Amino acid sequence: MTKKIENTDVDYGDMTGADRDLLTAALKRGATRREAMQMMAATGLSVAAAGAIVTSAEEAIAATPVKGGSVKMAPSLHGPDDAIVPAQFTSTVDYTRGRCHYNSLVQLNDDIIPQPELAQEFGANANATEWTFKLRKDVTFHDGSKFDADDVMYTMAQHYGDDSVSVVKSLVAGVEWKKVGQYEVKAILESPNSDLATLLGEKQFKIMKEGSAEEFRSGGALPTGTGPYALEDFQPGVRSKHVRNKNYWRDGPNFDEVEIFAITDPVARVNALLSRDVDMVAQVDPKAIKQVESTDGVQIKSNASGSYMGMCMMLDREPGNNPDFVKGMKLLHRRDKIVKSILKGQGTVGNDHPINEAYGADFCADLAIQDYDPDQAKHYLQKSGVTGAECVTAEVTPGMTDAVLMWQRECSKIGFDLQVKKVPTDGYWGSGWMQTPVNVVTWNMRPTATIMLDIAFAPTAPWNDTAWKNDRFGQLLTMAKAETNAAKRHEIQCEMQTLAHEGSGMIIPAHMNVVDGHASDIMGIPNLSLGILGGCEWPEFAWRA
Amino acid sequence: MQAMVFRRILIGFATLWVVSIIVYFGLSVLPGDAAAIQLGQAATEESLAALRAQLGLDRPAYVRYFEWLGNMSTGDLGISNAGGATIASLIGFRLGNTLELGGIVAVISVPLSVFLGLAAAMYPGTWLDRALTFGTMSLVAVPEFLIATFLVLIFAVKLKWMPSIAYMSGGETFWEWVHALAMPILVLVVVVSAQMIRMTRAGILNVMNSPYIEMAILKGVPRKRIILRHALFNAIGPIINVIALNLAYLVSGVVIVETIFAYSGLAKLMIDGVQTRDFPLVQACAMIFCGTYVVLLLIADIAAIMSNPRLRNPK
Amino acid sequence: MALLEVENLKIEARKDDGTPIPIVKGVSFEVKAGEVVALIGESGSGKTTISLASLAYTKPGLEFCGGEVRLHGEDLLTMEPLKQRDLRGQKVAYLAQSAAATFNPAITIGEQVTESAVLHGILTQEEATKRAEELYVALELPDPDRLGSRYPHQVSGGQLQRLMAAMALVGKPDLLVLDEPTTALDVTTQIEVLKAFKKVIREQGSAAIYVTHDLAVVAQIADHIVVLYSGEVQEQGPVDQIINNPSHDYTRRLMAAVRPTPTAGMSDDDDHGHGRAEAAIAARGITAGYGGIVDGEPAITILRDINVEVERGDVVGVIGESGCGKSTLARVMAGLLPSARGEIVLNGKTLEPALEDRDRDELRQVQFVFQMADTALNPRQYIGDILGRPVEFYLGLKGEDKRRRVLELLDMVELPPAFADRYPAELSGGQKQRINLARALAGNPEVLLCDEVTSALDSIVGANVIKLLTNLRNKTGVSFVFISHDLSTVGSFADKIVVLYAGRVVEQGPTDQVLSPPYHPYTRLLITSVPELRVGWLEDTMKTREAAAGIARGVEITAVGCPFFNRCPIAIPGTCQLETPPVRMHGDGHEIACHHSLDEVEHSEAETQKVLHGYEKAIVDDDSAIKA
Amino acid sequence: MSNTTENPGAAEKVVDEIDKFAELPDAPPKKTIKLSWTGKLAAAIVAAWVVVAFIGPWIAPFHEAEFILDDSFVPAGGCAEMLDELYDIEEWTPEAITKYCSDADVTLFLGSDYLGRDTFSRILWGARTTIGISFVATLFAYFMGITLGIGAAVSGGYIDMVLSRVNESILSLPSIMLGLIVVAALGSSIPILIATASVIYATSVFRIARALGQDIMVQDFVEAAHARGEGLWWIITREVLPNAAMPLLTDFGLRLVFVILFISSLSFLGLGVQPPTADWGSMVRENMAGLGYGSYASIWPAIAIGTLTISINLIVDDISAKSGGSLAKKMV
Repeated sequence: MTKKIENTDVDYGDMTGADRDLLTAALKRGATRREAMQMMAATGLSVAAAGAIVTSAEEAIAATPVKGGSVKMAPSLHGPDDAIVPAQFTSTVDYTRGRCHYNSLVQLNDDIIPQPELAQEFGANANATEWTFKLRKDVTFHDGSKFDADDVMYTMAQHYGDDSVSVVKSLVAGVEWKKVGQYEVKAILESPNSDLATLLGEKQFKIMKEGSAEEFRSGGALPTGTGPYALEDFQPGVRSKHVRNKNYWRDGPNFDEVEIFAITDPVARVNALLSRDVDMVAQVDPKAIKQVESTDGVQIKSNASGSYMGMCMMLDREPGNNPDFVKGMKLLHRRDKIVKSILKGQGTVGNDHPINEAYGADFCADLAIQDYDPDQAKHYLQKSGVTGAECVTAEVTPGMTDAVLMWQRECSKIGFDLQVKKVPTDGYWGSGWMQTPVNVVTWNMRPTATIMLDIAFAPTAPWNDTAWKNDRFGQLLTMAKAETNAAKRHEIQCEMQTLAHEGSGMIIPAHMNVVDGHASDIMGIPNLSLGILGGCEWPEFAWRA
Repeated sequence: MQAMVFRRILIGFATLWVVSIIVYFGLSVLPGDAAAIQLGQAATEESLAALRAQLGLDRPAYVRYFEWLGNMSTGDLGISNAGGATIASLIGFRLGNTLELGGIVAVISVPLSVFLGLAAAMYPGTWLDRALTFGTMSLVAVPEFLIATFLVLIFAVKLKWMPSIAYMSGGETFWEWVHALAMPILVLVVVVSAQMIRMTRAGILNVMNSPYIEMAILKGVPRKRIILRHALFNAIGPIINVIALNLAYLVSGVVIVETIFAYSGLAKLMIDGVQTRDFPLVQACAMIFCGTYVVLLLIADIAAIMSNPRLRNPK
Repeated sequence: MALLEVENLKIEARKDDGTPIPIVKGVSFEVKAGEVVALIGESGSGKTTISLASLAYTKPGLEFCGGEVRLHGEDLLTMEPLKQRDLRGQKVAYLAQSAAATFNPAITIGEQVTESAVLHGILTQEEATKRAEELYVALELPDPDRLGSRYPHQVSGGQLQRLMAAMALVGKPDLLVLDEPTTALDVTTQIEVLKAFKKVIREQGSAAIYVTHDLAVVAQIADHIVVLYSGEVQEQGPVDQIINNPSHDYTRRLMAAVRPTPTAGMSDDDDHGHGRAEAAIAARGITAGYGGIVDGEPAITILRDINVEVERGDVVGVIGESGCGKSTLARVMAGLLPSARGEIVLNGKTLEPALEDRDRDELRQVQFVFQMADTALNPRQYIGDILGRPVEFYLGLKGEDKRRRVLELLDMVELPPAFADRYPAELSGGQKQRINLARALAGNPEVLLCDEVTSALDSIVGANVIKLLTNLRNKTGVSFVFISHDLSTVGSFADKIVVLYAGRVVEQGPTDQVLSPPYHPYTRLLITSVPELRVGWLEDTMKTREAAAGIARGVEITAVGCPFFNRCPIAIPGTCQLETPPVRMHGDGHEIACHHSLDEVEHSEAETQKVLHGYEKAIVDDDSAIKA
Repeated sequence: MSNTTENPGAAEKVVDEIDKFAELPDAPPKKTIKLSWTGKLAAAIVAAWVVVAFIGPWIAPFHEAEFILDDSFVPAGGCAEMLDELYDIEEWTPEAITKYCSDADVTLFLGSDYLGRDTFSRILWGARTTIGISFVATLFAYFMGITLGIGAAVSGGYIDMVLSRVNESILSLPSIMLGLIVVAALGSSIPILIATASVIYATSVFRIARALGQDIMVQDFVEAAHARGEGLWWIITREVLPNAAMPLLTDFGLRLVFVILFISSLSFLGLGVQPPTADWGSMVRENMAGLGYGSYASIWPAIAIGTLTISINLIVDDISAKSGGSLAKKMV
């Protein structure tokens, strides 16, 4: 697919969008020129060509942001349940709006390393049981009031207590917050956690003004934040409009105005981008990628991420309690074809554990990819004595159903009867997932491999979605949380990933890229993989050329 | 006549009440409640229980139904289970949107369809009639979303004449507003008119068999007057009825158009409400839809009574 | 040159495969200015089709395929459509059979009456309205000033029929086409409508084509008669010649079917040997109506305190105008409408009021024959099934036995066995009525309740059905309750006549006695209204009857007093409208309900005659004035 | 029998004598249903689709769920050598098709869909699903609607009132909304789709059947049956239903079209027939993304829907809409 990108000075040559973004991401992450050149070579380019590309990419990144203009962004989902209190954020529209309106203590860069935001300095003690956050003193809320530790204490308190409706309650369950001074707070942990700062980069931990949640819930004004844009209009399920915060505590955002409104229908969303009625859209349907790529003035932004689709076989009941059945099923996935046909290349092959390259150093690259071997599968399935099963599926992520159907076809080729029962997504999480013997799941990427494994694979995790209870895995996880030595951590991670790959009932055929679309004149969208359009970090950093 | 109208109004209220029961208990059999849906994948038992308590979902369905019925009768629509906004605030804006879109479509399509329907009936069997008959039949027989998508591809994506979504930031001038809504208006006018043209034509032709039409021909009455004076006045009841049904559809049935054009209307809101198990919201929307239907048909009935001298002036 | 010349007119329908079916097969006749030409024939003779040709119009599905229709020498059939349109309503005007259907229910009468003249630019709206009001007066319509602003449903059928004449005449057409304009009316109403037509036609000096199947009517109004059969002219000539000296067989047959004037002695009054002692069915003190019943009084009372006995093997004729409750009486007897008070006795046994409560054998014994065979036979069942069902239902016959009985029934009503495999739509009106009768006879009933079974039929067909009924009565010994508004039919057939007026029996008794004086005033009105096949009858009758009874008034049902009060020429003000008249006996079983003694009634008749003679003179003067 | 009066006797004599003047039939024989040429064409199209619905899976080159090519939206004429041996073609230009597919084993007559399945095969398979579901749903809708509607018309009173109110209530709610609720509650399987569509459309049938029933119930032949002492069952099945059949049949055609469109609309919202089962409505929907760059993958099933529904409409129009037209043509 040859396509020249007109609106930038970068000549990427014959590169796919994914490669292009990988390169840019690598460079932004601080990869050396040599490393970047190696990456290029790996995609089959000559050294000379690669050199030229890397040079122009570097230049593009160095380009100075332009201030001004307005931008319209369309995520995929909204509704009357759109939240403005961060603890209740559940969707990308909430996250994006939150990024406009609030700040966090820390922000995550493209490599998922926590950086100072409202916390000027932060750090943990040696065994990672106590974290200290020193706050900025020059920050004001949109209403002009001063930001200090009380606001942090208030915000954190939202995640505790029986009546808390926070959706990330469990992530910070063992953490106690203490105000140390007007501009300093401490987090005291029950068990060590070297990733706490990274964790606080999650979108639900945005800081709001003391007392504003109660005021809002009792029918008062919207909660106030310190973010780059002030909220001008917010109508749940309709739109929100944000205008530049002139008193922002740092250099500040580039757009004068940001409008966010969801377009639920995927075709309509892409059409809106194509007709330039919006500047950015989240989650481009894989089917439509070709169409966007072949249209002038718009482009795809694809970031490799650790998000995955999975088929869960519950190990605590029939037929998942039969190891041969599980083994056989894992052998029936043409992972490369799922990536190519269903995800249209916008993804990476999965290896039945939730970690991939996107997690950086924690990924265990040595572990061989699960084979596609129908003969072996047939052998194991016959051995198991199981002749049929029913998979309850929902389109929890684009392509999920198609992947299950491909699985079904492979099963039928070797004479195994896999029934597929598709249910609507809205009731699925309560009635399908973790309830039925064989079901499907999708997880978004988490900030660290440890967090990801902790949420969905720990023996004690409430969301251990194949009921896989491995004590060794649990011990390793505790070790990993406390471990600060990178090499040792990698070793532990590798063992955990191997255990999950071999033992859990989870089939992860593929990880999905985050695939969004935007007008080609929108520059500077970060490459953080934790969510759409650079982990929803674009509002403060993107600009219109 | 008053008695007839009064009876119709009573029947309307009965219908509304039955709808409220059907919808309320229909929803209560759905898997997952508002809390479970809101928390989704992130649900734990404690967080579910907390949210349920906050939303008042821990009480039995019938208790909540009667509570709702009581509040409803005082005009209090309640509070959304999802997000916590008042239903009135959620609905108000969208109802306005829906009525704006429906209103402008009605203003265009009703006169247009009646005119074309009458024209087709006036010249039956001519090319005009055949073209209208076949054209409207084809439009009626093709899924709405296909018509919408085609028109978007042509007018928005290729020609870029009109926006592909009906999005308004607020503060538009009238023409900006019309421009922003051009696509949904176009699609709805096409869809709704096709139906109404057909029914107008059929309604007229239906009375064209009557001896009094033959008498009019034998009196040398010109065709225009036969249609407009002799036939239309007798067919007006069914025609108004079809118009009323289509107007009701414009309020409640345009979910596909709202989806395609990302237009914040009531139908889409109700769908979202079902998906988030937001019972008070769905209930309120259902009441509005049913109420619209009942009121429009009541108006159609009254119009039919008024247009019928037999009912208007009893012997 | 005649006003209208029809020459070798041919009209065809087309079958599905395109083969033509000739409907009118080369008809020629002419209408001179000021002349009334009657087209007479049965349904299917093409008479309406021919009459419409004079408006250059055919019913959909028919087409002109030969001949000429010239008005003032100009061929209408080849005229441009726009000129044809100008012709209609302006030069040629049409009066349809059923005014109730041909008046547009949504438009005021005034607008409809004046529409044509205004549209054709003959008159301005004011002139047209004025002329319409003049016509209302001429047609003796009530309340002419305000009639125009009323809607068709607000006036009676007879008035509508006259309004139709106003509608036709308002544009002063050269030619009027009247298509069976009185067929759907009661005899009493027919007279006044006929009279009005005749008067205005003469006044306006228009020529007219009068389409009908009723020779007696023709004799009153036409100058010239064209007899049609199957789209061909059988005979034509001046009215005297055709009436008094018919030369063609078919014409004679038409004449034979004309209802005779009801007179004493017209019925066959021999004893049929069935014994007269016991009543087969009797109605005792019946009060019935519609709506909820409170204390034996329905919300809307139709019948009040009716006592009628039908003796075994007898035919009891029930007559009266529409709305008098004749059909209701039959429905009460059949149990279709449970009575509010009183009882129905069958062979000495009191029946339950509602048929749901009667047992199958009781139902079998009383059979109801509906008026319209068209609607009374299920169009989706074979004749064999229509007849077979009651055979099976009542007699329990199945298979071959059932089939045999069905064929027997067909034979009984003089239809060929092959009809068992036909659908009702494939039968003619008379044949359908025979099937209707056969179905009622299927279960060997005791009593047949015949509701206006000949009213919807042409005169010839009707006469044949009556003949069939007579035969059946003799063969089967079934008792008949024969309901009709037509006294001559009843008189020729019934052993006993019951005259109903406004839900009460005003007179009943053996046919001969009822048809001979003393008459109840209402009976007299009915008798004199039956047209006679004689030129000049209409004028004669009008002279005698005009003062005798206010015939323009409709039937009004009253709770107290004599219901006929407002139409009765000998009403006693202060008594008749307040007190229920006593029943006076006159000989064997002849009852008359009247405040006058029977002598008074007879005497008053003589008186009226006298009064009438004076009136007659006035009419004659009036007529000569018009002629002058 | 002795006849003393003159006239009836005379009549009898004359009738006997003149046989040639038989009673004339009332009117020209009733016309049977006759289709115009458009109606005949439409009937042929409907018949063809019905045949396809029966034999589609056998004549289709591939299984509806077979992934033939890796490339989505391959234009008509694209090919695959063998199922798993795939070409790696960058763009399916006409040249590429000529080059690769001139002697290929397997040609995709109408191209591939968004997952690289054979559109042609899916249309053939989909005929069964689409027509089958709609037909069965309409049939059930008729069964329910007629039973309840005629039942209400015949029983009247309290039963009629309750049935009518409930019916009106369902009718007053948008059908998509009802479909959504039911499908959300019970999932989207074919039986549930059929049940949902039939309940929703039974409401309209109820109205029609009730009105027809009320009309027919006051007809004389029904009263005749009633007077004979027939039970309700006989009256409904033998007297009322056969006479309601024709208007109901024409309405059946229209209702079938509505059901097809309804199920397509549900598919549009992702609630209709579930993959991999091919259904025309879902096929239009799932391939819509291809429209933007000239793929016909969603046009073909749309044409299939259109030809079927328009044809049914044409037939219905041909049968019923003639009323009034003939007299109207006489207007000047």
